[in-house]
Amino acid sequence: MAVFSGRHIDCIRGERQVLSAAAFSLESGGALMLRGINGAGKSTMLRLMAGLMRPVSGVITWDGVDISDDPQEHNARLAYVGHADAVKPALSVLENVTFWSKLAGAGGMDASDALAALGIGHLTDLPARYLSAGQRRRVNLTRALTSGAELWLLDEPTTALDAATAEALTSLIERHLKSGGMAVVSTHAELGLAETGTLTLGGTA
Amino acid sequence: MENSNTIMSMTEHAGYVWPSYGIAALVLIGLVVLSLRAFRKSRDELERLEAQMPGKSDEA
Amino acid sequence: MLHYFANPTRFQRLSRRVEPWLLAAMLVCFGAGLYFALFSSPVDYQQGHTVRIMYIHVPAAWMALFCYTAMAVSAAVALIWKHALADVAAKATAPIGAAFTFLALVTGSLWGKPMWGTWWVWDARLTSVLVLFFLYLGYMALRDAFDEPGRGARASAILVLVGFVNVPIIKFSVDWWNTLHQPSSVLRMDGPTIHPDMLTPLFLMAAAFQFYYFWLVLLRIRRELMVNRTRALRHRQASA
Amino acid sequence: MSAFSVLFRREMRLAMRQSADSFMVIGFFVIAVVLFPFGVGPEPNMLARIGPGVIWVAALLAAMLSMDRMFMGDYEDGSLELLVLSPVALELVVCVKVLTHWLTTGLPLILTAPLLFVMMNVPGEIWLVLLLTLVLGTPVLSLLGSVGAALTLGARRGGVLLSLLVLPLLIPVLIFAVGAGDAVLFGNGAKANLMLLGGMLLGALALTPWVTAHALREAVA
Repeated sequence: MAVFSGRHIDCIRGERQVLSAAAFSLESGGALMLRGINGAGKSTMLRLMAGLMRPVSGVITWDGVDISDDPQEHNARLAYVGHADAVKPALSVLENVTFWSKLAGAGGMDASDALAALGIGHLTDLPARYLSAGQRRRVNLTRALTSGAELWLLDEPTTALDAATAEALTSLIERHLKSGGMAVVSTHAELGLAETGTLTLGGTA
Repeated sequence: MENSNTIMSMTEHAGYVWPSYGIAALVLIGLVVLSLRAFRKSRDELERLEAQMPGKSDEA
Repeated sequence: MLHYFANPTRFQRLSRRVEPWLLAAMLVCFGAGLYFALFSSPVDYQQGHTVRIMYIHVPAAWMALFCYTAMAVSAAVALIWKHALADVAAKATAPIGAAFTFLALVTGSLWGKPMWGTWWVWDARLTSVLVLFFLYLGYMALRDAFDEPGRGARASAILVLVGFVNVPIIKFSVDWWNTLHQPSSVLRMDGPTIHPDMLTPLFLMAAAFQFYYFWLVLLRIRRELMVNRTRALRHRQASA
Repeated sequence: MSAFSVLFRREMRLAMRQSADSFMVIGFFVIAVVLFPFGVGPEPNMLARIGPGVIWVAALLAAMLSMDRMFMGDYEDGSLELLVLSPVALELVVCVKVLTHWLTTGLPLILTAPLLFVMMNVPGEIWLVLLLTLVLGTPVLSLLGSVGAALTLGARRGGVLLSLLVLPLLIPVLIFAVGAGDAVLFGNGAKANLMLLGGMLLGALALTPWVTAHALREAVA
C-alpha cells in the first residue's frame, strides 16, 4: 500500500504566490479531485506532484521519501496528462501512442486496446495532423492507459471530450483505482467517481 | 622631476594616450550616470507605489 | 552569514552605509592614480608615453576577468542555493564587466596602433577577450529575452557557467601561444618584471577600478531590489 | 527495445517526414558559399586562399539555421514535459536529439562540401584534412548548439539570440579547423589542429548533454 502525500506546499510562479500551505494525502486505490477557480493553482499542483517544478517550501513524498530525491524513480511510476496534447502531426496515431508506451517501459494496456477503449480504435493508421482537438485529447489520455503507471496526474482531462467519452474515461479511471492505482484529477466538471477526496485550492489567489 | 617625463612634453603618441583616457572617462562616467538615472527612476516608482498601498510596505 | 545579508532591507541598510566610503576610496585612488599615471611616472624606454595607456588597459583587463568570475560565482550560488541576492548581483555586474571589457579592447587597440603598427591582430588573447565581450552581451540579451524574469535568470546563469571555460583561456593565452601580446609581467610566480615606478600608478588605478566596481555594483543591486519589490507590489495590485 | 533505439527511431522518423528542412540547410550552405566569388571576384588563387574559411563559416551559419528547432517542436506541443517526466535519463534524450541533428545537418554538410571545394578551387592536398575537420567539428556545433537551443526555449526572438550566444563559443572550432588546412599548405601537418578539434569534441561530448538536460528542466519548470 503506497502513500503519496504533500505537506505545507508553497509555490511561487512567475513571482506570484500560487499555493500556500497546501497539503494532500492519497493512498493506493484512492483518487483526489483538485478544484478551484481559474488561476487557483490546480495545474501548478499537478506539476509539483509530477516533479516538473519544485515547491518553494514543503515536501511531496511517496511512501515517506521525498520525490525529488530520486526523480527518475518517481517518473517511472507516474503518467502526466497536461494541457498540451504532445501529439506529433507527422506521426500516425498508433506511432504517437506506441512511442510513449515503449519509452515508459510498457506494462499497461496494449496501445490498440487503449485507443479502442477511448473510442478512437478506428483511427490508428491516420496521420495525427487530421485529428480534431477532442481526438488529440483522447490520444494524449491513451498514454496514461498504456504506461502502466501507478499514479495518474490528469489536468482537465475532460476538456474537448463529449459526454460519452467522459463517461468512458471515468470508468477507465475507476478500473485503474480498483487495480490499486491512484489518480489526481483537476476538473471543473463532475466526473462521477465514487469515494474521492477533494482538495479545493484558491485561498491565496 | 625632469620635464621630459611628464605628460605635458608628450608629443609623439599624444594622439593615442589622450583618447584612451578620454574613452575610459566617458565609459565609466556614462555607466554611472545611466545607473544613477535608473536608480532614481526605480526609487521614485517604488515610493509612489508604496504611497498608494499603505500598510503593506513593511513586508520585505 | 550569507542569509543574514540576503534580507533585502538589511542589505539596503548595510550598503547605504558602505557606499560613501567606497565612493571616497574610489575618488582618492583615481586622483592619486591619475596623477602618477599622467604626470609622475617614468617614460618607458621602449614604449615611450604609450606606456601610460597600460595604466588603464591592464586594470580594465583585470576587471573584465574579475567581473566575469564574480558573475559566474554569483550565478552558481543562485542556481544551486536559489539565492535571490546572488542572482541580482550577477545581473548588476554584467554591464560593468562589459564596460571594462570594452575599455580593455579599445585601449589595447589604441596602444597597439603605435606599438605594433596595427589596431587589431587576431591572436589568442585579443580573440578570447572579444569572446568575453560577446559573452557579456549574450548574458544581458538572454536575461532580457523572457517574459518571466525567473526563467531568464536561470537560463542566463547557465550560460555564464558554460562561458566560464573562456576565462582560463584568456588568462593563459599569452603563455600557451606565441603571440604579439606580451606575457604577463605583473602577476607571475617569480615577481613582477616591470619597473617599480610603473607599479605605483598601475596598482592605484587597479584599486580605483575595484572600488568603482564595488560602489557601482552595490548601487545597481539596490536598484534591482527596488525593481523586484515594485514588481511584487504590482502583482499584488493585479490580484487584489 | 532499448530506450535509445525507441527515441532514435522516433527522431529519425520525424526528421525524414520533414526532410525539406534538411535540404533547406544544404541550400543555404551552397548559396552562401557561392555568393563569395561574386562578392570578392572570381580570381582562382584568391578563392583557393579564402575557400576553406568561407566554407567553414557557411557551414557554421547553416548549422545555426536549424539549431533552434532542436527542441522547439517538443517544447511547443508539450512533448518536452513528457520527455522530462519519462523514466529515461534526460541526458540520453539530449544525446539522441544531438545525434539526429548532426545526421540531418552536419552529415549532409560534409557530403556537400566536396562540391564546394571544387567550386572554390580549394587545393586537392587539403581536401581530406578539411573533410576531417568537418567530421570532428560539426558534432561540436550540434552539441554546443543544443545548449543554446535549450537556453533560448520560450525566449523572444529565440533564433537570433541563439546565434548570438553560440557563435562566439564556436570561434575556437573555426580557428583550428581552418588552421588545419593552412598547416598542411605550409608543410607543418595538421595533426596538432586535428587533435585539438578532437579534444574539443570529447570535452563537448562529456559536458554539454548534462548542461543541456539541466537547461531543459529549467525550461519546462
